[in-house]
Amino acid sequence: MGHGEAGTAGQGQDMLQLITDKGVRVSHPELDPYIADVTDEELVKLYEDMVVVRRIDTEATALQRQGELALWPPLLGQEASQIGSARALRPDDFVFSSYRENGVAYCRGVDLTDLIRVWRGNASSGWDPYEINMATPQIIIGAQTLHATGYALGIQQDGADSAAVAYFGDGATSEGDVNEAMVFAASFQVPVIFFCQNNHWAISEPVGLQSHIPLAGRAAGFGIPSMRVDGNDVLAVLAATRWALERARSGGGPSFIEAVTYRMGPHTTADDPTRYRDANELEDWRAKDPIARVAALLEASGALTPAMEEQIAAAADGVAKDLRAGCLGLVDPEPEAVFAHVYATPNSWLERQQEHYSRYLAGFSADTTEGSN
Amino acid sequence: MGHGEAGTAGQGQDMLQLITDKGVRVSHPELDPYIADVTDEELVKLYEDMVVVRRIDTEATALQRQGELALWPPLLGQEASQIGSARALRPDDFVFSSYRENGVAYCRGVDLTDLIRVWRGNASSGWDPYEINMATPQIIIGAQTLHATGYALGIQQDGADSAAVAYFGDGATSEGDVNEAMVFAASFQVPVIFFCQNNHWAISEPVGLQSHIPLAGRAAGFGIPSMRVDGNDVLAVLAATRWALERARSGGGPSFIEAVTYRMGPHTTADDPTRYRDANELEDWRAKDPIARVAALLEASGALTPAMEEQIAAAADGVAKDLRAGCLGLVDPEPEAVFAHVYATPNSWLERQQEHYSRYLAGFSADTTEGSN
Amino acid sequence: MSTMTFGRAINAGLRKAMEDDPKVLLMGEDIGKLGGVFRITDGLQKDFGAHRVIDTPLAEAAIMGTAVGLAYRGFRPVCEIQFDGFIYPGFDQIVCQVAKLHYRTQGRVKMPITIRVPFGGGIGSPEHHSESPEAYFTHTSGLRVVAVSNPQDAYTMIRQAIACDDPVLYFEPKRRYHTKGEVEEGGALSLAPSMESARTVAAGTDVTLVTYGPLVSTALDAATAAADDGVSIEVIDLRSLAPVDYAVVEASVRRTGRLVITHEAAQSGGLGAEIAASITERCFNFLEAAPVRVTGFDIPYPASKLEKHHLPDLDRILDGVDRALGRPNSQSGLEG
Amino acid sequence: MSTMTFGRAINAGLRKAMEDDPKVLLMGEDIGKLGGVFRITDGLQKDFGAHRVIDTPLAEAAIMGTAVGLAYRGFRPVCEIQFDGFIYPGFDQIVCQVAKLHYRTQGRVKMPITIRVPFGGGIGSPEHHSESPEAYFTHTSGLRVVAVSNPQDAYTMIRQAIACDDPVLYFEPKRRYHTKGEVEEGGALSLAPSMESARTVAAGTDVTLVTYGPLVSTALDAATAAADDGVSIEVIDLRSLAPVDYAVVEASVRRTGRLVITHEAAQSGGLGAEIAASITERCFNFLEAAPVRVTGFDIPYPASKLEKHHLPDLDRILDGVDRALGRPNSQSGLEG
Ligand SMILES: Cc1ncc(C[n+]2csc(CCOP(=O)(O)OP(=O)(O)O)c2C)c(N)n1
Ligand SMILES: Cc1ncc(C[n+]2csc(CCOP(=O)(O)OP(=O)(O)O)c2C)c(N)n1
Ligand SMILES: [Mg+2]
Ligand SMILES: [Mg+2]
Repeated sequence: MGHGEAGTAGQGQDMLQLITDKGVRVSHPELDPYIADVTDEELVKLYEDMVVVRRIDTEATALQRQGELALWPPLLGQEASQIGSARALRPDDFVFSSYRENGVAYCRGVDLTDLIRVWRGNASSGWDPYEINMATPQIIIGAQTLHATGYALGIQQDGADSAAVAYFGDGATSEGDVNEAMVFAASFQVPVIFFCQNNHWAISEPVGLQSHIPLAGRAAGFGIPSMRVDGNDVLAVLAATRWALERARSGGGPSFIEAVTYRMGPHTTADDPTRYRDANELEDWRAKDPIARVAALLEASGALTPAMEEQIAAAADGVAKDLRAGCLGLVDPEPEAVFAHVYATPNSWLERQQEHYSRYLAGFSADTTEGSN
Repeated sequence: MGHGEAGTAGQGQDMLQLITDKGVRVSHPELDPYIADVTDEELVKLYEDMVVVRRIDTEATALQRQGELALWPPLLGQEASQIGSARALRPDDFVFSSYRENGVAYCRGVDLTDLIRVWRGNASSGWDPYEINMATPQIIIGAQTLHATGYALGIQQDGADSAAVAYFGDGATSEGDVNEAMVFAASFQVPVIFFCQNNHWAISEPVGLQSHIPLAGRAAGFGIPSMRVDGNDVLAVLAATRWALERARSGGGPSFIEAVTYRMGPHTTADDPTRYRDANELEDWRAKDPIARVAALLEASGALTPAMEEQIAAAADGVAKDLRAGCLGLVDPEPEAVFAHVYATPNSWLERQQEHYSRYLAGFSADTTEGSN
Repeated sequence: MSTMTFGRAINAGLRKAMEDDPKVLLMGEDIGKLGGVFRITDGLQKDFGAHRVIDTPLAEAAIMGTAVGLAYRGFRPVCEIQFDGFIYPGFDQIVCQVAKLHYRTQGRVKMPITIRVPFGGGIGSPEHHSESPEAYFTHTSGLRVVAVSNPQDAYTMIRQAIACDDPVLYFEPKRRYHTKGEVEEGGALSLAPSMESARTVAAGTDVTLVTYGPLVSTALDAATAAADDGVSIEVIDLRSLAPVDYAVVEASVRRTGRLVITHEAAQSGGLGAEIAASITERCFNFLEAAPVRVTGFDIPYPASKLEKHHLPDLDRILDGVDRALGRPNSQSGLEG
Repeated sequence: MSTMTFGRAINAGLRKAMEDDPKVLLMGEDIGKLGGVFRITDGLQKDFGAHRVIDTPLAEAAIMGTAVGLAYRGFRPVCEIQFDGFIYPGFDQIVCQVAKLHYRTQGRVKMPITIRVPFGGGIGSPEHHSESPEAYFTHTSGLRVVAVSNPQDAYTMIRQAIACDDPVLYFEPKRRYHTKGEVEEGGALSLAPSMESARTVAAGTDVTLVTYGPLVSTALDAATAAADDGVSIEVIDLRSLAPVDYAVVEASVRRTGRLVITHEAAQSGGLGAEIAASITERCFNFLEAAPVRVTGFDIPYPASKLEKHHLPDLDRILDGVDRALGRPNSQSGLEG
């Protein structure tokens, strides 16, 4: 019953962990080597990152409730998965994500206002992908896994030692694209990491509808080694990502990581999870909070003091303030933006429509007897 | 490294076998029970089936070479995979196949002329799917696996104990559809059998381009149990299919069978395999011929005599003759057939076009000064 | 007769179809407990069971492909595509299987599959949530395509689509889901107007304005506004987009001599082109001006703060009417 | 100048593009050792290596999606779709990613992807091997679509498509692969006629006949045949299907007053509708008759023994010309 070279570590109940729910550091022979160098100071930094992205998330959710954003997809509960993985990357790695990876974008160095642009409805993408080496959010479920695979093929062709990372959800694993991405990645042995955040829900559908067995097990069938880690354990996620990156950088080909976590909020601010899920489930997962357990661990060792916590919370509030200011400061796009950049080169069909529309708009200013658009 | 309940039997080198290349009957604890009841007489019937479908295949190839068929996709070398699996089925099971499963269609009881209709260019499908409980050949690679899964969902809803069988190739395993079919089949636990004929080639692409690991391994990642059998061993294929059918009929859900075989001919009569594959490879596989080994086994036990072999060959020639006669007797479709059955109910757009075209055609008979269509 | 929202009317129609025929089943993403992201299937899983209202894994090709298999076995699947922009992974199964199987099998295998697609913009959503992909399907032989514009049609036509032995794309104008209207429930389908007939929703003499789905109510507003201005617009709700009921459009254009077509989809290659071409073929000698198209631009659907520029609205429709009339007050000038 | 087949000309153009730019790479099914089922990429893997001429696993969505990723990294992928009918599994990636990424990212990410599609019928093949899906793409904003009709254009335009910073669907009329023609190789692309310009391939005064791809040579035959009959047909090879070079068509129709469009794709919603609508908008006062469409029927592509009935041929084109001229010898009658 072996599967060639590709095996899955952490299947079944024994999902890999380095920090327990209660904040106790446990050791794991496979993961430990990958985080042996992580100092308490660095762990505090990871804690801080998680606090900040949660604060960003709370602020954005508030902005949506206040009508300043059209929509927001909260990451609440998934901070460790996003920070642990993103902080393992180098600047020259390239990320392809879905809409929910705002924590990853934060780590990549996104400008806060850019983070919010799409969700306010100002633009279809917020930032320049080449500035932070991260593609803008993908809405078509799973499509980005193929982009990451293609990008990784490009890395391979260029002889570089960077990696491409595809972030996607548990629901996405059912899409043909994600499975085809594994076929191509395995066939070409390209440096791509399939990072699946199993947050247990795809809108209203529980992960068990997508698969009866752990998602990490999917990869072995494509000849891709995988790890199944506690996605609420920032250290375990960091270690797993380093494992996958090491494989990628050394020509070892693709890897698959299932980060087992939980979407504590709604799917988006437009969703009402009380319609489909049990409140008890949420309570159970609150007890596994990714931030609380690191705090507990660091507090126990004295590496994190109440004063530091306050300082970090204040810093996070500062970020939230900046986010809000950036959001409210966004100016509406000009009408011409509707026509800009459809093509890289001039297009006669579109030029005609644009001229026509300009004339039409101009007519209103000339003739004020008709209502304005 | 376990994968939940789903395991794969026959991975790696140890592909399951009951009759060796040389025609020696070996036993296998997992398979033996499924064919314990197969008498020599029945094995001779399987031998005969294989001889007949090979003869059909040769005749059809000849008809194509002689310009009587537009195209033909030979099954040469895959007789055991097709006969062993199809003979395990009941009439009320339903088959969804690709273009190459002419041996399966034969077992389902297809009219010989119906087998050839598509390849002569007379129609887009040859037979009534409900008459032999087999869909007509699917050309879009992998698409039929979803149809089989949906059909199996229907079986489940009806509370029946039949099964749906999807036949597809090694190349097809890379298509999103096939992987999505496994997702749905596993999620709903429907009575479907994924029967993959790994004939080592997808046109010019070797199976290693699609997957570095055995294809049967793919299934476990979806939580679907699989078997990897010698596809040139008709008994092993029969046993594996019975195993899968037993699971299906008893509510055990989907199964996956990889039948490891070889496409000894070209992809289709339009293909030239010398451009991409080594003649030695073909020679190696000739030594594993599915028919020769059963013949050797049966001859050794005296169950198959030279006289019987002659009789069977003669019967096969008879079938070939009927096939040829049916082919040559096919009358070209009438022009109106071009418009028939696009819709089940009247459609104003099409009716207008049809009227227009009838008038146009009628114009030629009225006015003979213009060239005829 | 009762008053209900558009969304509720579809729900009621689905319920009736399921009651009438045990072979009808619904499948899609989040249609069960959640009742769909728009709540169109609200309560149906509870009442008919999880075997008849099936939450599927997240894969549109598989939704369409398994529907094909179910149809093979005699079921009548009704598939929900969550948003217009998510239909494309299922495109291959729709175009190569759903549309072609009846023809391929010379009528032996029927594909009575209904594909429900909430479509169109105006709801302030991000990319892929506001598209109008109908022209891809109206150009696909073997499919029927309808778009509904009011609760009564929504109710009746979902029943007709499900009862139809051909595959039907059923487009729902999502921004009208909360519009209310009178709906007569029940009733024999044989007595209802054919799903394929167009309907004149406002009589007029100067210009024929053809549209469907979300823009029908905008077109009616335009007709009202134009009337104040002394222009009489005849508004036709196509209802069926493939085939288009050209008889109704033709008869109108023969009277008015002028045609304006409006839809949200991009102009080039949109349904408006097909209608303009066909009506020109049929009424060339009656036309007093070239048919005018008032449509979305040839752009990907823009960010929501820009959608008001993309979507035809009352003013742009009236401008199109002015162009068709050759009136100098056209905002955009008369050069076509 | 050398004489070569259509297929060979594409091969030479691909070779030149690969020599000129190391970022150009080819990907597709069976394009390596086999050289593609039509041998269009024959010898290229041998000469450029398996890293630049990539045999991919059998999955069209992945071909398109990995091409997107390669484009992100600065490559210029040229993807071969084996046959027209196999493009649909890749439709989602084409429509939602290839077409939209430049717009989505406000021009930051370029998608210089060329998608080669052998298209059209007339080769006696089974289903899915003879389709003309171009209208799905001409209606998709963000894509450019071209169709080539002769070896010289095939050579030059594949180079132009690859050099273009926008995604280009490049349609190859597979039944003309063995047609021979003179090809001038090399040459600066800046000196070649724009990929987007239409070309008048036969001058005429009575009717404008517009077509592209495989039917250009049929249209020329029709013009020759009509000349014997005293009818002067101007034939325009569109070359670019999106955008269409309407200036050239418009100028011609202003002179002839009559327009016939012919293509193999189904009529309803086909490119012919777009052209008829746009030319009617632009030249209404010059038209002496409604534009006529001579096209494939609204049917799935039929079995090969029936394809002669489906495909427009010389006689059907001439019948269309007669209709445009209002001539009583039209076989199909004058009722539009
Ligand atoms: C192709 C496609 N189908 C459907 C949708 C609608 N949709 C948006 S998010 C979502 C659920 C995704 O779940 P998962 O992959 O687990 O990611 P999560 O939202 O949990 O992060 C669905 C069905 C979509 N965006 N794209
Ligand atoms: C979607 C799609 N893509 C491409 C093709 C062209 N094609 C026909 S057969 C074939 C190879 C199939 O290989 P495999 O699945 O191994 O089946 P086999 O032919 O060996 O029986 C290809 C690429 C197709 N028919 N459909
Ligand atoms: Mg999820
Ligand atoms: Mg094969």
